[in-house]
Amino acid sequence: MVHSGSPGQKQHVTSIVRLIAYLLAGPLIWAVQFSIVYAVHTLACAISPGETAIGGWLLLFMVGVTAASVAAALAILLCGRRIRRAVCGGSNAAGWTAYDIISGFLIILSVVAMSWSGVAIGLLETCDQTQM
Amino acid sequence: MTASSDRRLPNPTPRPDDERDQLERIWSTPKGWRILSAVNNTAVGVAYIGGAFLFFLMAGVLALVMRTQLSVPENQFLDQDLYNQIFTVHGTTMMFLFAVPAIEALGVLLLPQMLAARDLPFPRLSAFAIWAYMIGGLVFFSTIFYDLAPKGGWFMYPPLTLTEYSPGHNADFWLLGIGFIEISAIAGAVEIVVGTLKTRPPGMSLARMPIFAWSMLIFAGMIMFAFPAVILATMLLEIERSFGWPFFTAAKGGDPLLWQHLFWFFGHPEVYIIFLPAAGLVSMIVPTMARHRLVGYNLIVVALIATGFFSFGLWVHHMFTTGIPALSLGFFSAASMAVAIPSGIQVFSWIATMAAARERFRITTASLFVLGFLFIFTIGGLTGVLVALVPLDFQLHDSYFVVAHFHYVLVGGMVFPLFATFYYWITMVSRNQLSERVGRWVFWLMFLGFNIAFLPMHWTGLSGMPRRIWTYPPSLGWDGLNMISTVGAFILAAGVLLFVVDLLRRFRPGQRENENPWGAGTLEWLPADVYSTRSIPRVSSREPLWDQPGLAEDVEAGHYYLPNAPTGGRETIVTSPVEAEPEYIIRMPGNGWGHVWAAIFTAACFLLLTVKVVVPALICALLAIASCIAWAWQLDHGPGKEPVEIGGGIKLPTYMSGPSSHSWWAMSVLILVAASLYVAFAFSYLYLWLVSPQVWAPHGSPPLPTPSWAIGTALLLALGTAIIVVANRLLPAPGRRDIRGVLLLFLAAACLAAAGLVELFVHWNSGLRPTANAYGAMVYMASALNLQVAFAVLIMAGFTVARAFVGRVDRERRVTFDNTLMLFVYGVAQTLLGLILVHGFPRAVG
Amino acid sequence: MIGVFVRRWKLIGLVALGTVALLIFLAAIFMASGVYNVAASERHFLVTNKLLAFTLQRSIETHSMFVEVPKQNEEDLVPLGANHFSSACALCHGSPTERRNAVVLRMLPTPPPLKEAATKWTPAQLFWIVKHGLKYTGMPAWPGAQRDDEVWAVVAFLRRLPDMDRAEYRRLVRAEPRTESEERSPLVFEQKEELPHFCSRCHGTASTLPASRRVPALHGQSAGYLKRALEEYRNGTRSSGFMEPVATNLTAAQIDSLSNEYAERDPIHTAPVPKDSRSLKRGRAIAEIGIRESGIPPCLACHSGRASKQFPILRGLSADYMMGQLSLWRRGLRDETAYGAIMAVIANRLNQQQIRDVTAYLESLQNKHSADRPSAGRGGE
Amino acid sequence: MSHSRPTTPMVPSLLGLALGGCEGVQSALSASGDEAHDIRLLLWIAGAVCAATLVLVLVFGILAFNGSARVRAWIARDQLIVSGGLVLPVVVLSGLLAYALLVLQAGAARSAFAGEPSVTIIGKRWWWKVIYRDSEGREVVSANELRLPLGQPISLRLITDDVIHSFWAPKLAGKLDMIPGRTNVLTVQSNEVGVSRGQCAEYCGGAHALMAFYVVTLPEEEYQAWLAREASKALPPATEAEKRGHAVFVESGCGACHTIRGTEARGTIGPDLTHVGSRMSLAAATLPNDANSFARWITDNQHIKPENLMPPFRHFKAGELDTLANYLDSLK
Repeated sequence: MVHSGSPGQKQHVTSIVRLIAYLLAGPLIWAVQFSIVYAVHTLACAISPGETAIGGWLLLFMVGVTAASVAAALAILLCGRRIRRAVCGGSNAAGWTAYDIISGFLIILSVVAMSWSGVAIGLLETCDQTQM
Repeated sequence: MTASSDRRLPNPTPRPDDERDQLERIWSTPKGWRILSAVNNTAVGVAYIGGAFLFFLMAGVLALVMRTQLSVPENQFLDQDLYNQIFTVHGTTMMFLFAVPAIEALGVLLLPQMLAARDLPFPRLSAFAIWAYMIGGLVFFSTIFYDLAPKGGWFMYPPLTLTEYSPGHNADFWLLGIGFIEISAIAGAVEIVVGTLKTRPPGMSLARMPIFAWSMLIFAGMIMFAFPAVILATMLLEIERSFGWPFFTAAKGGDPLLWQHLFWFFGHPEVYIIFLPAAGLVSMIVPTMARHRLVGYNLIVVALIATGFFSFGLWVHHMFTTGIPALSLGFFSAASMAVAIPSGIQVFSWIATMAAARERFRITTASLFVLGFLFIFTIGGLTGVLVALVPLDFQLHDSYFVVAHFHYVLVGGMVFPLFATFYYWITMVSRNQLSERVGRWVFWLMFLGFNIAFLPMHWTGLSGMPRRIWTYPPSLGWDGLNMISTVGAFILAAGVLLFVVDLLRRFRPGQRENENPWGAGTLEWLPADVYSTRSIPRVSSREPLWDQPGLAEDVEAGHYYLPNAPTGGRETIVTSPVEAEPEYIIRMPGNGWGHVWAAIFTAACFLLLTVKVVVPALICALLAIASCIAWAWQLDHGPGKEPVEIGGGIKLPTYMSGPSSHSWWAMSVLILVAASLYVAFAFSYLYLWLVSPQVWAPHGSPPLPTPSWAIGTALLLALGTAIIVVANRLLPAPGRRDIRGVLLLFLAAACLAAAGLVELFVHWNSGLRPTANAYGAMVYMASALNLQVAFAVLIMAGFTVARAFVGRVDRERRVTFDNTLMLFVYGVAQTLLGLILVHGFPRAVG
Repeated sequence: MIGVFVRRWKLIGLVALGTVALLIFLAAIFMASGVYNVAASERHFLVTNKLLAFTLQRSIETHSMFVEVPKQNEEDLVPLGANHFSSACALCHGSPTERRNAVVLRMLPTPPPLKEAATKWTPAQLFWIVKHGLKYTGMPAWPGAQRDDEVWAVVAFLRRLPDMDRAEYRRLVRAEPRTESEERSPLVFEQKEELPHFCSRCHGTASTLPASRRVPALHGQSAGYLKRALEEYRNGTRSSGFMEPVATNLTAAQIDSLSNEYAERDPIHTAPVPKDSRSLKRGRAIAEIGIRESGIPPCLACHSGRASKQFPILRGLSADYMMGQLSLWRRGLRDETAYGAIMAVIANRLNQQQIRDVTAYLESLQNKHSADRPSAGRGGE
Repeated sequence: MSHSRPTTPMVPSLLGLALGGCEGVQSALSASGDEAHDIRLLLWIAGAVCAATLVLVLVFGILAFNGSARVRAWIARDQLIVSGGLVLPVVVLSGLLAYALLVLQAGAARSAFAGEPSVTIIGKRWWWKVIYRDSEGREVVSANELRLPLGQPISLRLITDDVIHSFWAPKLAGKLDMIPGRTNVLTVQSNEVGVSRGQCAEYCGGAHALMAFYVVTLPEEEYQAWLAREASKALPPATEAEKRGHAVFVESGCGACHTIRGTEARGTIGPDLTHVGSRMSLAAATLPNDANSFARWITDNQHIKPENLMPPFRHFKAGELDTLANYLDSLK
């Protein structure tokens, strides 16, 4: 993209995009995990409903994705400020900023949400078509 | 002003006398019937909220009519057909014509004031959306009076709404009504995203934004991703109704559940789209009434963002009883649980803030409505948890329990905060406040009436009464409960009526006399006039009026930024999105007629299409496009003026292109909307394949055209991209006229359109027909969506050519060129994705 | 000049008002006095004549602007129009074989001969006149409410009239009287074997087809149905500008004997018309098994002749006639009677394609007497 | 709007009495089926938890407003928000979610135990076609009523002929939709002899409100006896009057849409009438089942249930309608 205007403007755009990415890290991981698990499960069950062998692999896959996502989210939570400095640049090395708090709590909420979908995976048959 | 001098104000010296007059002249609202041409947020915002409230009243009357019918079993007050129309119109009006527009209206009205901006960055766009919504909404609502109203429910499930089961135009009117709200919602989203990110006052970093601004930002973000799904769904439904492309017909490989997926992917976030801003309003009122900053500001932001996100993961919880695999239900049940937590955070934040009150939490009518909201919404949220438990939902779904639940959520979560807003912010637009004495009556009538009406419905539903039934037999245990609900509904209505009477008595358009009657801390309570605040302050906290003494006087005296109108027109300061440092002066269009005509002709076009009067509809479409062009012609002022001084030694340019400019941001938002529409389409395509792979090429349909066609189309797109790179280089230096560059731009646009047409041609030649099966319909739909973008690019390119002819496009004055270019690049990307989907996917799986 | 008006506007206004008041007063006196002569023997003044003619002309032109001329087979409509013309219009307007009655000639205005009507008026205008009649002229409006299809038959005839010679007209209206009695009173028939000549002019005889494909052949039709139909025409619950005038004066006994007469006849054997066999197959499915998904029951369940005698037998009826009747149902013109109400619901569920298919199929079946047809729907493709 | 139109009658209180204190006959709270039982327990527990939460919020709200300065200061902290708004919900909701999913899984296990569906229910606008498969694999067509043997899990195959419907018998189980192009299976088990009522729960246009049905639970032997009778052909008309009624039925073309097994009436558009006289109701639990209702339905069905597919038959001569109605009523 070509632009005139002040030289710093591209940084402004990237700075907000980076900030948003940092703030939304948790929910974004949740979204990816949710989409993968739901899509793969739906696809597998549509292709071969009632296949127990697939069921086993499917279960393993979904548990793996969920666990990996939770781990990734927790990793960001633990080294959040360092990551923010890397991603967003920025000063404020000392102390938690509002952005750190927001990002951190969003990760916690996302971890809860992902764990709950893990609970569902653990408690329910994979491709059971019938209701109750 | 002694205090101010030592705080190093940007413009410490007294301002010239005539500045205020100049501002007043520039921002003046036209008189008489010319007020229709007004674009200032204070003028059109009032019309917007007034229109939305009118729809609330009308849909409320329909609710009373329904409650009257249901008061006793076997009632003959309404007949079946009319009842079905009424509940459809009630739901549709409340959701689409009242709730979303009311929120947007508050955004238009309050946001600029809270951000101390002179106006939102695209005033005419707001005005256009408002007029289109008013015309379309009124026509839609009036169908109830001549038996043309839709009767498929506000959710319009096919196949009930396909021509076979809903002949006539009734269902089309629903599509018309929602079409307008789609337009105005997208326009609003553009406006609000750019407004909150780019027109904040200097110093108001994201972390200092008022909670309402946060909630509106998230609201707009959600619209960007939720509305495209329903836009696509309505397109598909109307195309199937009109031309018989079988997207939803199971016999031809379509699936009625596709509609439910698309509709609820929009419909569930929609609830939060309505609720979040209302919660944002509450987060503004509670601290004021407590005279204490919001406890847990950051957590509230967390709650807003989390709700906005998780709400996209619950759409299937409207489909728990459709028989999809249990594990899927489990996922969505889990996500539904997750969305409950943020609400808990907000509730406890408000409670904590109340507890933190200096002295004691003040009880005004506004705070009564907030407390009422807290009570009702908490119940609604908790019953929401019950509904989210899958087995429970098997019993509760589509019963009166759900009716009770979502009225608790929506009336509690949105209507009560709205009334609090009326009482709290009325002085923004009226010289008088509403009566606090009458207000108590209004509140208690509404609060008691509401609970009397809807609390029993939980039991009605558990006793087995389904929704959407116009009559019921006696002695099933529902009679008494229904009668109580009806009585409650009338009490609630009495409260609303009392409010309307008080409003009519006390409302006097104009500015308030007491600038800050509640002693609030945010910028909307600065002294203001039609031009908003006299000067734009630099803020250093979340509640500047509490933390920066003398702010109001200094702002009013013009000691802060931009106390005058240096460009001689409407303008405001654009700041950087994160830290809010001044970047440039945006020059905004004033009053005009182009957008009004565009709205009228758009409305006329949709209406005529609804009743299948095609030729006049096309003429209106052309006139609408012409009006848009006339309106857009006046924009893009060009650099023209030298940078201007806004105070504090800051000199800002008055023109900007590229990633800092508001138009670049608006275009980006629009492209995101288009992209999520196309993602929704890709989902639909894959979904239908999953449901009926047997109709997919090459087995169930004519074989795909040879790959060389797809490669050729891709090459055409590449050619267009190459051309546009050259075009960019050929733009003339400022002040010179050279149209070679823009002509190449047009050529590139033509390549894009040609790529779309080639696709159509080869599929037609392969013998595939859109009416044959769902696969054919999807293939042609891909082209339809691509051509739609190509058509927009062509028009924009033509517009750019026209401007280049008169020397209004060059290397600096290039916003028009850039916008076209951006949409072109997006169009190329979308068309390529379409090629992969249509040519690649069937080969990969076949 | 203009200045005068401006200065004196009050005076001018008063004078104008006074003049109007005076004229109204004089007119009132004139009417009250009874001086005006309404005698038909007195011709109009020339100027009155011209004004009336002009008004009439303009009224017809304006009102017929919104008439849409349907596309249809006019050839088939002409005989139908001719027969109605000969019984209902010719008395006043004359025909190629009859001159206008002397009594009629003393009417004011005198009904014009219609030989050249089609050159003077467009089809839309003719339609409007025939349908709505003309005030103060003695020209009646169409008797069968909203039966535009019938009006168009008369229009088709009128359009043919300019080139029509006596022989052709005679052929069209089958004006070959067989017996004296029929000449005298067309509806009285004395010999049991013969059907009344008047009915057969349109509905055909034992050896000839009906005058038009829009007219049902009645031979072998169920007596109960024929009786009901005539009664419905007579009491106005079934609307037709052709049949209502005919049925008005029938006695119950006449209706009975007419119905029985027709019912006992052998159906006319029509030469098979070449048809689209796929269409026939679809039509057969509808007629014999219906379309369950659309809630369309099989036609022959009721219309084979084995069910109630009140239901018409549809085998061998002309497809055009059946399509015409179905379109009347779909337009809501035949649901007044209890029987009509049954069919109205079903007719509305059929689409155009299905109507074409099923009527074509039903026509292709040869109607024999129901008694010797044990099962529905066998036979003739 | 309420001028002299005939009122839409529902099942009258007489039948209600026969049902034994009809309140609750369609209530999820008076469960008689396995699934409904499980759900009701879940409802009570989850409801109690929610009620407790509401009380908690109210207490905090009142304290925030009216408490002493110390209490208010204690409330006005970020910690409260985190513990009340985050920790508490996570704990409570985790428990509820797990419990609900276990209930769901238990239901799935039950349905696996039930085996192949033996009853097919087809949703129509606006009635239910019910097809039983007896032990010999024969199909027995009936309508607007579901009969179940006591205490046995029965799988119902749910499909639709037109738009989306939803099968809901609250005393038995939760609802499950009938969706074009799909087959859903619902397993129910009724543990109480008696009659309950169900209704279409998904809005299906027009007369959606008048699309109900009865569920009759019978002891196993009675059920088998009933099924055998239902599978048999219709009783031939016994009396002279019934014979005349049958003749009127045939003459009026009723067989184009309705089947009476054992006669030449083989229509499939409307409900099977072979044993219509033995059902609990007419017109999908809209009218009581007696001769008078038959007569009213035949002549006036468009007022009783607007937009239904049946044409009005009002042409009968004196006496004809009564004989027809009595004949239909005799089809036990």
